[in-house]
This record gives sequence, C-alpha cells and structure tokens, in this order.
Amino acid sequence: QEVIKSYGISKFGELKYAEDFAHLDYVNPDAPKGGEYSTWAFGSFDSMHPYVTKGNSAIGASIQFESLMVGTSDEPDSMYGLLAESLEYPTDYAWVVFNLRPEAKFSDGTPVTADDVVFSQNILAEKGIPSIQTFFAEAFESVEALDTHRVKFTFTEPSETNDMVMQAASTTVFSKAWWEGRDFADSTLDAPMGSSEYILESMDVGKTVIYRRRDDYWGKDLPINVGRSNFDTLRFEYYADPTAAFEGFKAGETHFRTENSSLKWAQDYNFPAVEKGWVSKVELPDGNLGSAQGFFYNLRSAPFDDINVREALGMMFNFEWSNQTLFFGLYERVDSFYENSVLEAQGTIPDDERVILEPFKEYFPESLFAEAAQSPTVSGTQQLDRAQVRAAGALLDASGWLVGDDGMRRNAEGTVLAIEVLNYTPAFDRIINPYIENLKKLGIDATHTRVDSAQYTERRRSHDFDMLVSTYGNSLTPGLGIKQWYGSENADVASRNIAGLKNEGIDALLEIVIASETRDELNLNTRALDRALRSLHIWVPQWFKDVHTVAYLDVYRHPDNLPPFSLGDTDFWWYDAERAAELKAAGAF
Amino acid sequence: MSVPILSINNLTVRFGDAEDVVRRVSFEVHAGETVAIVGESGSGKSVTALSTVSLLPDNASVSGSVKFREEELLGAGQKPLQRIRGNDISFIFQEPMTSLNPLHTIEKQITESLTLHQGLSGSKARARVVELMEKVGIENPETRLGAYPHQLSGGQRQRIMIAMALANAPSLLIADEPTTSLDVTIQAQILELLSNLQRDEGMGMLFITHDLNIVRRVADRVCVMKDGEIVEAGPTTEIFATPQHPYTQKLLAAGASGQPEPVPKDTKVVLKTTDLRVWFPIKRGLLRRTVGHVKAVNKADFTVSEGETLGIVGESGSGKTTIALAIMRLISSEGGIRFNGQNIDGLRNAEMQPLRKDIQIVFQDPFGSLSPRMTVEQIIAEGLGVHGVGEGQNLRQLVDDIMIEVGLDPEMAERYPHEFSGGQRQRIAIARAMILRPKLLVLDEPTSALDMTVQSQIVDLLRELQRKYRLAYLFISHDLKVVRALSHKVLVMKQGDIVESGDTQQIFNNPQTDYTRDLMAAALDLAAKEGDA
Amino acid sequence: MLIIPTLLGIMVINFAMVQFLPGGPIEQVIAQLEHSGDPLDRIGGDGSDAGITTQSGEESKYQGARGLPPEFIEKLEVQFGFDKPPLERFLRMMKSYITFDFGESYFRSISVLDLVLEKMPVSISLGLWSTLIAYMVAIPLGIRKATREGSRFDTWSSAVLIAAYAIPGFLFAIMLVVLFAGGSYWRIFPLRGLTSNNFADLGLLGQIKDYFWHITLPVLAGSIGAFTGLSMLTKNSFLDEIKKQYVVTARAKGLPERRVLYGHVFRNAMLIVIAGFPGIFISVFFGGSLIIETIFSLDGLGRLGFDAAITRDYPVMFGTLFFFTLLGLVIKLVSDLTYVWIDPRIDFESRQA
Amino acid sequence: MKLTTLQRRRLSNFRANRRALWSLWIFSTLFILSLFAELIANDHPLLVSYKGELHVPVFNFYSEADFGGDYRTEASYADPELQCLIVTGGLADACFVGPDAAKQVIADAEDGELNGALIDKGWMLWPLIRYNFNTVDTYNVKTAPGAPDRYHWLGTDDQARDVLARIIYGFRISIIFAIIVSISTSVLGIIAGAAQGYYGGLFDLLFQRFTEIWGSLPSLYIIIILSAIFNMSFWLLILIIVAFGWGALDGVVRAEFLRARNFEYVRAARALGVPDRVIIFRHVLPNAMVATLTMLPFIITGTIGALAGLDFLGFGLPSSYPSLGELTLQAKSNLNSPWLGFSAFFTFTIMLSLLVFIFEGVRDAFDPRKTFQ
Ligand SMILES: Nc1ncnc2c1ncn2[C@@H]1O[C@H](COP(=O)(O)OP(=O)(O)OP(=O)(O)O)[C@@H](O)[C@H]1O
Ligand SMILES: Nc1ncnc2c1ncn2[C@@H]1O[C@H](COP(=O)(O)OP(=O)(O)OP(=O)(O)O)[C@@H](O)[C@H]1O
Ligand SMILES: [Mg+2]
Ligand SMILES: [Mg+2]
Repeated sequence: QEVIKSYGISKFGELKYAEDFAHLDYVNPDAPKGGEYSTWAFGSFDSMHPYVTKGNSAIGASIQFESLMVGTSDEPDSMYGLLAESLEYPTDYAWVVFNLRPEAKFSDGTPVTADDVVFSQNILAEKGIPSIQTFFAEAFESVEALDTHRVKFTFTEPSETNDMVMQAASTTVFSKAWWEGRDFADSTLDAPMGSSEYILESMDVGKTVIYRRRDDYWGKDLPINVGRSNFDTLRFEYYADPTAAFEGFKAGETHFRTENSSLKWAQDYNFPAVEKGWVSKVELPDGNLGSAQGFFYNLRSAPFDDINVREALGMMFNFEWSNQTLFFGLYERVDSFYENSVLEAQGTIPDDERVILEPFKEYFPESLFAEAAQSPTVSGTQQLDRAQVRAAGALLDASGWLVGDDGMRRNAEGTVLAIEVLNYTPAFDRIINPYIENLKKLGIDATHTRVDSAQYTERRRSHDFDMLVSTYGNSLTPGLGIKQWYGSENADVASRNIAGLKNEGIDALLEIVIASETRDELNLNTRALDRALRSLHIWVPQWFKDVHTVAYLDVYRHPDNLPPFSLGDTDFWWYDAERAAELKAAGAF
Repeated sequence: MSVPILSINNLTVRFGDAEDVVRRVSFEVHAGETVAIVGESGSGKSVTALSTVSLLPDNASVSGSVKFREEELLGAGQKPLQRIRGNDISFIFQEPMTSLNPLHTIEKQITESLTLHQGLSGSKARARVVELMEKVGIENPETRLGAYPHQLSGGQRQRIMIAMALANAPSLLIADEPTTSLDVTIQAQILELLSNLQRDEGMGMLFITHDLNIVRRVADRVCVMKDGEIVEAGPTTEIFATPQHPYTQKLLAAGASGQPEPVPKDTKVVLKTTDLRVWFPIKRGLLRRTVGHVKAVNKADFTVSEGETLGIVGESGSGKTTIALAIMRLISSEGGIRFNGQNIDGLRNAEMQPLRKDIQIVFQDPFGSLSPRMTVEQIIAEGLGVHGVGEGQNLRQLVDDIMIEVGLDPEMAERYPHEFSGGQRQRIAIARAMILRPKLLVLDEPTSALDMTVQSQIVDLLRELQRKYRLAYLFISHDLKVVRALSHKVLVMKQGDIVESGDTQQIFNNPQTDYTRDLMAAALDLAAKEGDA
Repeated sequence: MLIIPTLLGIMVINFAMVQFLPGGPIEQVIAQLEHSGDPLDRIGGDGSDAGITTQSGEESKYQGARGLPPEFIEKLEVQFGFDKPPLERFLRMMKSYITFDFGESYFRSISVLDLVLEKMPVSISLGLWSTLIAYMVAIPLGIRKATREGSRFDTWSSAVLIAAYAIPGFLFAIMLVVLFAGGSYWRIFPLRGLTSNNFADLGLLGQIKDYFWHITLPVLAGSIGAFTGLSMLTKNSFLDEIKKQYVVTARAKGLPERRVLYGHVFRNAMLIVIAGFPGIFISVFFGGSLIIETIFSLDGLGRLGFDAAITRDYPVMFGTLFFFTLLGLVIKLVSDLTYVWIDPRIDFESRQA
Repeated sequence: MKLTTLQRRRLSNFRANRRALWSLWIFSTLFILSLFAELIANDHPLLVSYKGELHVPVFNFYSEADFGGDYRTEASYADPELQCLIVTGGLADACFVGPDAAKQVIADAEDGELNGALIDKGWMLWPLIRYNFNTVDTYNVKTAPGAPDRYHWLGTDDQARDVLARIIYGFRISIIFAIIVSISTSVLGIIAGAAQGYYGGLFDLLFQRFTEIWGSLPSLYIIIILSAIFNMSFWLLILIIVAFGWGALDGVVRAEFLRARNFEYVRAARALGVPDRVIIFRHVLPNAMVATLTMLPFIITGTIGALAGLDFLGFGLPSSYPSLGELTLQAKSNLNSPWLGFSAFFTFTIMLSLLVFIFEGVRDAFDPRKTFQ
C-alpha cells in the first residue's frame, strides 16, 4: 500500500496553499500587534474547561489550545499542520501518523510530545463531550506514540474516505503533565494549560475573562500564523441582560459587538458615538452555508404523513411580511437545505441531477422532475396572496380536509384539523403567533404551546409534537453525518432526524452523497439530494442572514477582502493604535 | 386672691355635628385648692377635664377659653402644651385599665415622665419610681416593676396611673374618678397623700368623682354638672347644707340603701366551688421558662344559691376579679366548679358555650370589654342572637327596653363604645349581661363609675330582677354601702385568701378578723367624717 | 423540636413531586448540548432575533460530531444515579444530608454548599440593604402619612408610592440601567457586578465606597416595590392605634409627638410590620431578586435557584431547599419569638381552658 | 333591602370621601366597559349590510363565500378585498385585484356606481377599535413594534398587534383573574390565619408545619408539572396561584389574631357564650383587618404582577392571551418603543391607584372613629 505524506489534507485532496506558502491569503501579513479586543458574552460562566459537559465554560476558553492541524477560512475543509508538521496515511485510511513539530511548546515551556497527543485523544474518548466521546470510542482502535514526536492513530476499520484521518487531525492537545492528579471530567476554574498564542490573563468569575498574547509563543513565525492573533489582549465581558450589554457597548465598556437583533440594528445605532464616527456600523458578507432553519413537521403521524397538508401549511407562512415588519428586511428566505452555497439546487432539474434522481423516481412527487426545485411561495408584504391561500385550500380539500359550516376543516371522520406548534423560547413568539393566525384563516385549529427547555427536549425526543422550530446543521462538505439528519434508520429513535423522515429514495441518495469522490461530484450529488429533500415538504423553511452585522469602535481594522467562512474578528483583525489614541483623546472610551 | 391656676370660661364642646355635650362651663381652680365636679354620668365632666389640655379626639370642636395661670391653652401650639402636660398639669384618667400602654412595663411608663420633665434616669429614676409606688400603696414595688398592665388588678393599675400623675409634683392635678377601683383603706391612704401634696406644694386639684363622701372630705368647692352645664357651684359646705338646684338635692338624697330581700327557702345551689386555686406563672427569659407564681387565689370555697347575692370585698389586688374570671372559665384554674349541679371545671370551650347563657359577667373594665367596631346595639343584642333568646321578638325593642332600664337613651344605640362616657359604658356592659336573664350574674365593680342617682337605679333594678327571676349574683365591689344593700352573704379576701365569710349583717356588725375590722373601720371613718361636716 | 419532621416532610414531598416533573437533568444535558438550554433564554433571551445565535458551540469544531447515542444517556443515568429506584435514591440523599453533605451539582464540579457560599455575597447585599432601606424609608413615611392623614402630603406621597409600585420591577431596573449606567444619558453608576475589577487594590474606604457604588442601583430597584405596601401598612396600622386611650395618656404626660408615635404607638402598631421583617428578608434573600440579579448581571441565589429549577439540577435544588428550609424554620421560630417580645401578652397556647 | 342607619352612615361616609367615590365610579365604568370589550375592540364589524341584508359578524360566523368570495373559511373583514366585496355587493371579479387596488375600487364604489354600472351598495359598522387582541395587523404596520398613529392609538407590539386592544382585553382578563385570585386567597388566608392564631396550641403547631411544608414546594415546578399534564389555562393558573398565594396573608392574620385574642372584649365575647367562629369573624377579624384591607389592593395588583411575572418567565397564560405581563416584557426588550412601556405603566398605575383609593374609602367607612365626622 502506498503511504501518503503531506503537510496538509482535505476531503478530496485539493489544497489551496502550497507547502511553502508565506501566509494565508486573507490575512494582512504586516498587521501590527497590540491593542485590546473586547466584546460581550451572554449569561455567565463557571468553568475554564470547555471539553466536558460539566460547567458552563467561559467564552474563548478553547482559544488557549491547539490541535494537530487546523483549517482555514477560505476553504471548506482543508487542514494544514499546526502542532503537527506533517501527516502520513495509507490509501485505505486505516491509520494515520502525525509528525509533531519539535519546537512546539506548552505555555510553561515544556515541549508538546506524542505522549500528550495520546493522552489527549484517550481522555477525550473517555471523558470528553459525549458526542465526541462515543464517536472516538467507536472509530479509533488505538493511539500510540511511536517516538517523542510521532504519534499513530489506528482506526477500527479501513474506509473509503479520509473522514477519520481529518478527525484525528483535529484532535486538541492537552498537557499530560498538567492533568496529572486532576480529573478531566470535572469542571474547573483553574485554566488548563495549552500551547497556543493566548493564555488566560485574569478572570472574574461570571463577569469578565481576559486572555493575553504570549510573547514567547513557539509558533509565532509559522506561515499559518502570520498576520493572525494580533491583539495583545482579548477581553470578554459577561452580561446577563442584553439591554445592559448594549448599554455597556454604548458606554464604551466593550468595543466590538455582533448585532443579532434586526430591530436594534435598524433602530438603535443612532447614539452619539456612531454619529461622531467613533463607532463603525458595517455589514460584512458572510459566505457560510445558510442555516437550514424552519418549522419541521412530525412526519410520523397524521396529518403530516400527508404531503398535501404539509405543502398547504407551508404556504401559510408569510415570510415577506415577517421579514419586512418584524425583521426590518434584514433576512433572506431559506429555500434550500444548503442555502447560500453551491450545494443548493437551482431551477428546473438539469440533466446531470436527473440522472442521479431518475432511479428513485417512485419515492418522490412528480413535481420533482417537472417543476423548478421546490421553493417557498412568495407572498405580498401585507397579506398572504389570495392565489396562495386558494392553492393551499385546494390541497387540503384534495386530502379530504373540507371546510364545514363553522369555517373549520374536518376530515371524513369529522375530526377537526388541529395542529400545535411547540416552542421553548419567547423569542419565537412573534414568528409563531402571526403564523398561527394565518393558519386559522385556512380553517385550521392551530395553537402555540411554549414549554421549558427540558420539557421541550423530552417532547421532541419522544416525538410528541406536531411542528417545532429547528435548525438542521449541515456542512459544506456533507459526509457520514448527514444520515443522522435524513436517514430512515434514525427516524424512530431520538436523534437529529427530528421530522422523522423515512424515505428509501433519500436513503439511497445519502449513500451516493457519502460515496462522492471528488468535490464536483459531491456538489452535484448534494444538489440532487437537496432537490429531492425539498420536494418532500418536510419543513416550512424560515430565514437566514447572509451578512455579519457588526459594530465596533473605530480602532479595529480588517483586511479588505474577508474570507467567506469566517468573520475572524479575534483571529486576523488588528488594532489601529493611532486611531485609538485619537479616539481616546476625544474621550470616546 | 392670686391668679387662679386654671380658669375655664364659657367652655363649649361638641363632637362632630351632634349636640353640644358641654355648654358654657366656667370655673376656676386656685393653688392649694380642690374643686370637685360631681354630676350625672354622661354630663360632660370628663370631656371638660380633657379639653383643658386639648386631649379630646380630633372630631371634637371646642370653644371658649381655658387658661393655665395666664396662658391660654385652647388653640395653643404643640410645644407649650407638651411642656405643660404631665409637668404642670397632670392627669388621672377615668379608665385606668385602658389608659396604660399595654406593651410597656410599669417601670417604663412611670419613668418616662420623670425622664421627660426632670431628666431623671437610671437608678435615681428607679428609686423614685419605687418610692412613688410605695406611696400609692403597692406592696413589694420592686417585684412589680417589670410587670405589664395586664398582669395587674384593676386597682393596681389605677394606682399606677396615680403614681404617674404625681411623679412630677404638678401644680394642677386633674383627677377623673381616681379612686373607683380602690378599697376604702387604700382610698383613704391616697386621699391622704393628695392632701399632703396640696398642703406642702400648693397643688391645685380638679377632682371628678361620684363619691360624695370624698367630695365632702377633700373638696373646697363643688360644681354640679348636669346635661353639659354647671347647674350649681359653690363652697362644699354650702352646697351640702343647702343645695339649691333640684338635681343637686336629688343627688344628695340618693344612695344605695335598704337591704336585700331575704333568700327564699328551699333554694337550689347555683354555684359551688371547692378548693378553687389560680396561680399565674411568672415567665422569664427567651424560652419563657416559669420561674415562680403569682398566687392570685388560694383555696376558695363558697356557694351561691338561687335568688342569693354573694358579695366579695377585699383589698385591691386580693384576687376578686381572678375568682370571677375563674368561675366564668375564662382563665385556667384548679379545683372544682359546679354550676347548677354540673361540673364545669373540665369543660371545653364548645361544651361551655350553651351554659354561658345562664352565667354572665359584667367586667371590671367596661371599655376594654366592648368591641370597638360594634355599635352598642350590636353589642347588647349579640347574646340574644347567640343563644336564641328572644326569638320571634323584636330584638331592637328588647335592646331599647334594657337600655332604658339601665338609664341609657335608646337614641344612642347606634354609637360606638368610644363615644360614651365611662359610666355609660359601664351601663352598656350591665345591659349586655342582663338582657340574657342569666341564672348567675357576676358583677365586677358594676357601679364604680356611676353617680349616686344612677347607682341606686341600678341597685333597684338588680333587686327587682332578683326578686322576679330568682337570679343569683356574685357581687364584687369596694363600695361597702352597695355591698351591704345588695348582699345576703359576704366573702372578705386578702392576698388570695378568703379571710372571712358569712352573713352580711354578721360581717358588717361583728367582723371576726382584724383585716375585716380595719376595712369596716376605714369605711366608717369616712362615714364619720361625713357626719362631722 | 419539630423542625426535623417538618424538614423530612418537605424533602419527601418535594422528592416525590420531582418524580412527576416532565424532562429531567438528562434532557437538560441534551438540550444544552444541542444549544437550547440556557435558562436565561426564558427571561427575554439574549436579545437576538429568533433563531439567530451568537456563538456556535465548541462541538462544531469537530467535523464528525453526531447526535447523542443511547449509551451516552445510559451513562448519564448512572452518573446521576437514575438507574436506582427512587426510594433508594431518597434514602441515600437523606443519609448524606444528616451529615450536611449536600452533594455536588450535576453540571458543575462544585459542592452545593460551596455553590451557595459563592452566591452568598450578592444575595446578602441585595437582601439586607433592600429590606433595610425599604423599612427605613417606608416606616417613617407611613407614620408621617398617618399623622397627616388627608393632607396634601398624604395624597401626593400616595400617588408617588403607587406609581412606584406600578412600574414593573424589571422595567424600572432597566430604566435605571439605561438612565444612570448606560451610554446615552448619565453614566454615574456601574452596569454590572458587586465590586470593581480592581477591588483588591483599593483601600478599605475605597472598597466600601466601591461596594456601595455598585449596589446602589440594584438595591434601589429591589426595594422600590416594597416601599409602597410597607408604607401603606404602616400608615393604616398607625391610624388604627393612634386614637386609642393609652395614646391620650402618653400625650397627657407631655411627651412630644415624635415620642408618642415612636415610643408608644409604634410597638402596638408594628406587630405585623416588624414581625414580617424576617420573612420579607428571607424571601428577598432567597431569590426574590431573580430579575434584579439578571439585569445587573449579579450572580446570586435568585439566579442559582431559578437555574437549578429550569436545568433540573436536583442536588442543587434539594440541597438549597434543605438548607434554606432549615434556615427558614429557624427564622420562623425567631419571628414567633419576636411576637412575644413585641407583645408580651402573646402566647401560643391553646385557648380551650 | 333596607339599610340600617349604620349602613347608611357608612355609605354616606364613603360618599363623603370624594376621591374614593370617584375612583369607584371610574373603576366600575372601566371594568364594565371592558366586559364588553368585544364590542369596543374587534376585528369583526358590529354590523354589515350586504346586498341589503344585515349581518352581525361580532356574534355570528360568516364565511367569505357568504359575501360572494371563494373561501369557505371565516371572512377576514380587515382584508380590503373582502371589504370591497361587501361594498360592491359581491362583485368578486372587480375586487380580487390585490389589497391596494381593492381600496381603489371601494373608493370608486362610494357613489353607488362602479364603472358606470349600478351596484348593490353595502356598508360595515366597525367597533371603535378595529382590532382584536390577537389581530395581527398586516395592513397598516410598516415595522413592529409600530409607533402610535391614527390606526393604532397606542402603537402596536412586536407582533404588529394593537396595544390598545390588548390593554382592553388584558385589563379585563387581569382584573377578573386578580379579583378571583384575591378573593380566594384572602378568604383562605384569613380563615387559615384566623383559626391558627385564635385557637393556638396543637392546631397552630400542626398547621404551621403544614404551611411550612406547603410553602416550601417550588411553585414553578408545580406549574411545570401541571402544565405538562393539562394545558395551561386561565382556571388552572388561578388554582395554582391561589394554592400558593394564601400563605402570604396567613402569617399576618395569624400574628394579628395571636395578639387580638388576648383583648378584653374577646374575653367578654367568650363570656357571653359567643361561638368561636363568630368571635373570630365578628370581634377579632374587624380589628385585625388593617393588614388585610391595606394589603387587598396590593394583593390584587400583586396578582396581576404575578401573572405578569409568570408571563415574563414564560410560564403564564398561553402567549396569545392578551396579558399585561407580556406587554411589560415586550416593553423591556423594546426600550426604543417607549409606547409599550408607557402603556403598561399607565395601565398599572391607573388600576392600582383606583384600587388603593377605593379601599382607603372602604377602610375609612368602617372605621368607627370616623363614622360621625
Ligand atoms: N368621642 C365622643 N364622641 C361623641 N360623643 C362623646 C364622645 N365622648 C363623650 N361623648 C359624649 O359626651 C357626653 C359627656 O361625656 P363625659 O365622658 O364627659 O361624661 P362624664 O360626665 O364623664 O360621665 P361619667 O360620669 O359617666 O364618666 C356623653 O353623653 C358622651 O356620650
Ligand atoms: N395575667 C396575670 N399575670 C400575673 N399576675 C396577675 C395576672 N392577672 C392578675 N394578676 C395578679 O393577681 C392578683 C389578683 O388580681 P385581681 O385582678 O384578681 O385583683 P382584684 O381583687 O380584682 O383587685 P382590684 O380590686 O384592684 O380589681 C394581683 O396581684 C394581680 O397583680
Ligand atoms: Mg367620665
Ligand atoms: Mg379587680
């Protein structure tokens, strides 16, 4: 068997940066170092250890740690060596060996060794966050140190894809010596030792946490690090109340703010500091995959086992009005599970997709081949379109849900068409309530039920719901994980297949996607999957945001061209000391 | 003569929109002089007294003039009033029971004036308090310093009031029936004390009382009040010798007299006690441990039969009220109590309840015993409703009748208790008990606040009812005259013990113990003085 | 004396009740892992629009992360002790409670006792000062209102008090923040916390100043609502007593009005008000201030209790319940003793004799 | 019914307190008005004349088809297209042209003619406020929360619902809720506290233990449990709040009774043979009512506050209910929409002031020392 040795790895082998790259394209290699970055965080924290379930770890706690290899913000899935200089693996991906950089050191100056990697991998498998835990336990046969700087991961079985190798490459490395005599599973306020450029400077539990850039960082001059980690300190201030946090920003207690409220974004940024130009308010493009957020139906039981009902209900969600009135037009409609990416199916079916889908014809409605990829209907910004309501009504009529003399829809047995939207956060009230009113106009007895999160989780896991809001977590490089979301085998267990989708055609498509061998193939297969999924009406898609809405004190600078996949505020932005002095003199903070 | 200490001119008082209760009253009090106000119950004596230093409730409108020395007090500001009150002019209120702060100890209440006006505090103040208490005849004053008002007998409370009033050697003492709850011995002692003060310090005194004996003994001048007006005034001797106004004449002639009708033979025993004992635990400390007992009643044995009156006399604090409360089963006691042949000592509240119709009490403190938020009509009629007495009859009519019988105007039936005079309240309490026509009626000082005319009216009423319904009375009083006029038998009490008991005539004419003899002597002494005058 | 059976009863009933609670700690762990479990979300959320989240979890760093497998849940069950029958769990719990061992939080490696101690400073500060201030302002105010009943002062102060009461607490608190701590108006007070970051470096005087500077707004927000009820109660109690005979006596002694009011009427009128003090204190102290704590980003028992309830952190819940009930019972005892101290006529005997 | 002189005196005494009297009048008027909220604020017209026939949509169900439209579900009267149908007497073709064009048609049809052709002109009589508490106004709101304007006098909330309509309905539901809860908690609390304080002894001891155990139950959990078993509803919430609310008065009343049972007049009543029950209610209670009467307006508003608080935490009435709590919560999260906060604040203030003044009047009327003034 051939053994491949490389400085980097990606799903399909293409790497944007050559082995001798000088710096990442999107960073400013001459960015000055210095200054302080500060932002707010919500709630409180009580731990500095983000790798276990216990405790509520401080934001940024993981910034102190490094993994064997890291990704970049302008490629979907490439990884380049960080702690590891290179990796070696056979073509059947049965194992992988990482060659550690001898100069890599923990913050106390001790070198990062293969033993530390072995320790980290084992401890994560034993005590880490459960989802990682079980995954590790299943997938890794063993981890062993070949010598002080070579470590070998052996997988339980060879595989077609390099998923496991990449998984191994992302292992975070902890210091074995530091953990000696401590229990990894406990939450702790004693920050565990890491090897990265930042180290915990100080904290005030539940209130403030500050990280400091180390001057003696071992990897300062690595090409992958050039132009990054520019701030001397990173300060995170915790607020339990969002209004107070905003006031804190206005008052100059924190200097960077990612705004997540459309209302605030549209109306509240008119305070003096903005008017004087001390604070910049900008929208920066976000090239990430749009979140697949929507109301998901419970397909397991009536009436949602009927696709007509699902389609009809979907027509009643008036996104245009919601966006206009509730969100100040800030959002975009989601129509695809792979929104905002090349994985999204567009228009009527092209031939290459048709070829893939043709064999599974019987599992999908005819519209899949006849019409454009299913997208939610567009309505007026005032009221639902009459045609749309008519169409929805016709669909329900066709399914036997007829309007009675009291205006309610009943089926042949006389049962009223009643549905309940389950929710756990008041934030969704303003979305759900108007939707409920629209559904009522269709003659549906719709209700909105809000319960607390534990109860919500229980009801969701026991499939005791009609409709709920959820976000399917997809990735630009769909892999094995997609079965969790769409596979039949996961429909009847408490899993991520919340809707309970059970479709043999989809199951087959999932296999096809997983087996993709090149990126182009993957993109095509995923588009076919997306098109197929959308034709099934398993959800009422909601919205996503394709920009980062940020406001910050005008002392932060970013490269002109931001990479698509990350905003990089703490990563490769830098501090304009001159402007800072100016602003300070003017009394901005 | 010098400037009078107090001169009142054309004083008129009215409550709300009602009629004037005091009309154009004028009189003067000079240093070293005692002016007595006598008169009908409800005639405005207390109101006149209270208006001198503006102590009437807010809804009273007062006009005329009240001068202390040369200083006008009506409409004076808070400051001068506060200086004068308690220091220059001291008050003894009619109802000592309700006039003491229930949550402060005796010591605190007396010390307060001392500290306020003389700046005394600490051990000096305490010494003075003890001295004052001794002067007013409280035994073992040191042990009583920490007591709260509710732990004292009626007479003891009254004496505390007196001690408080005398604390600052005032130039004017206004005493509103200061001796009503006191036995004759103590009464004599107090009067002695007052006249000494008058002599030594030149204190003036405005003395309100119903007891004409006292008036005759202590007063230099007398004002007779009726219906809010002074109908007659003049030197004591003159008034007593040649009363001009018909009311005065009537008043002087009145007085409880006569004797009770003999008890019919073959009567049933209504009440019998055997070894009745009441000891109050003295509790101390945070955990309120019992550290000793106040032995209020020791081993009381007596019987009362149908149609019979048992008088109980004895010094103040000797346990009379306690006995009354015990047989009413209102405080816990030991020993047997048989009522109508039934043992009631172990009965629970609910079991007692039906019996209560037949055994009623008039409390020593009438004000305290009237619910402040019920009108007189409701108060009097309540028992009727509870026991279903007078069912089918017009309750209002029954109430009116009884009110007339005790000398109250039925017009007043819708007033609240605080709108009455002391004597009126006492009569309300009597009416409330009487209306039920109980078999046994316990009367604890029922006539102390009544003037002679009303008093004899009440005595007649009691006799009348006894004759008609063969009622049995347990009659507690310091007024030996009334006791003699009403009782068939008498118990004499001293410090919780019954020192003597027997037929009224025998006890009065031929007392066996020294204590009784002293008691009688004191009474006779007063009577003798009356004779002198 | 009777504290032990009472405590036992409380624990039994609560334990039994919790068995019926839909969703347990395991669901909570799951909810948290799936980013939907922050208890504060319930209180108005983090200010984001629906579905737009600020930080992605650490989990997403791992490209192959998956849903939760059943073994994990079994493991959790063992970890939380849910594999044992309820009775056994209960007995174990009570056994350790006897030795004042309240166990450890499900979600943090810290003993319940330490957790409570950690939150104590905030709660004591809020509870103590709020109650004290409420009492110190409301009582004299109420007395003044009583003595000047019907006057302009009475009417106006009533109006102000009512308005103060009518402002919902959280609205008032947030207004204080915006007006006096925010970036738009006056920046006089700090936004968060109990002390400054450089607290340790300040001198004693500086520390005291810093402390009071920090708690001014929260305490004000916390006590404003209590003013009204307390003043009105004081006023009406006084009105009831002020006309009684013994007050006339006190006046007759020549006492100045203040001393009549405070020396004589006060004790008679204030039984309810004073006797209520421990109770009110306890309630503010033990979590009446959830909202204040949230808005001022203070970490106290209010938030702890609410979090424990929402996250189903049973050890914390039962531990605090046990601990506070014990304290509460003692306080009740004290309050009963206060009754007797205030009014010596009071006893607790039955009135059957 | 004839009043005794005493009652008449109390009445006139209450009347004499002008503030209380006015408060009572205003409060009653508001409350009675709110009872007819459906006729004041509704998204159904009071009366519709369609083709010469009268319809009463506030009370009856009419489908759009009844007005010549094509939906068989309930007509949505705010829809300009439907309004057009009614005005033009069911000319569907002319009307189904989109909301803005439909408005044009309505204007055209004002004169009884449409494009030269005579029409059977209809009309609608609207309530004062054209929105129900749950009406999402999709026509006149640009962005929500919307500032007050001629359509929405107090603005809209963050779901484009009319604040005034919600306050009217919210006032009604809050007041009814609060009155039921206050009366029940007061009665329970007073009875329990009175019995405890009056009887004392073992009864008090055991009952105290019971209240302690009861009081220690975390009501939040009970609410969670019950709302999981049943659907959270108005009555269930009342039950829960009453079950946990009576303890507050219990303690106070107990203290008052412990004190008052020693008074001489209580002893007198017992000597009179008055049964305990009657003593408690006739003698002790009126004199121990200071706390209760003072607290009552606060209990009432406190209940409204508690409801609001529960809504705030998300455990209150279902979120579509018109609750004042939800309004305040919205006010808090939308500080830049001050009309929300002001509406909530003034509603609370007015409600509370009226109640406090009324109860002050009642207290005065029953105060014996004031009866003769
Ligand atoms: N607060 C009040 N409100 C209304 N009327 C009152 C009030 N106080 C006293 N009165 C009335 O004023 C009259 C005079 O009362 P006052 O107390 O002066 O009588 P008195 O002469 O002292 O009688 P007594 O000998 O019975 O004490 C009585 O008729 C009484 O009913
Ligand atoms: N609750 C109590 N606690 C303690 N001691 C009490 C209590 N009640 C009464 N005493 C005491 O018991 C003794 C008897 O009191 P009681 O009231 O029976 O006297 P009395 O004979 O009625 O006197 P008076 O003629 O003055 O009314 C007194 O010394 C009194 O101080
Ligand atoms: Mg008098
Ligand atoms: Mg006595």
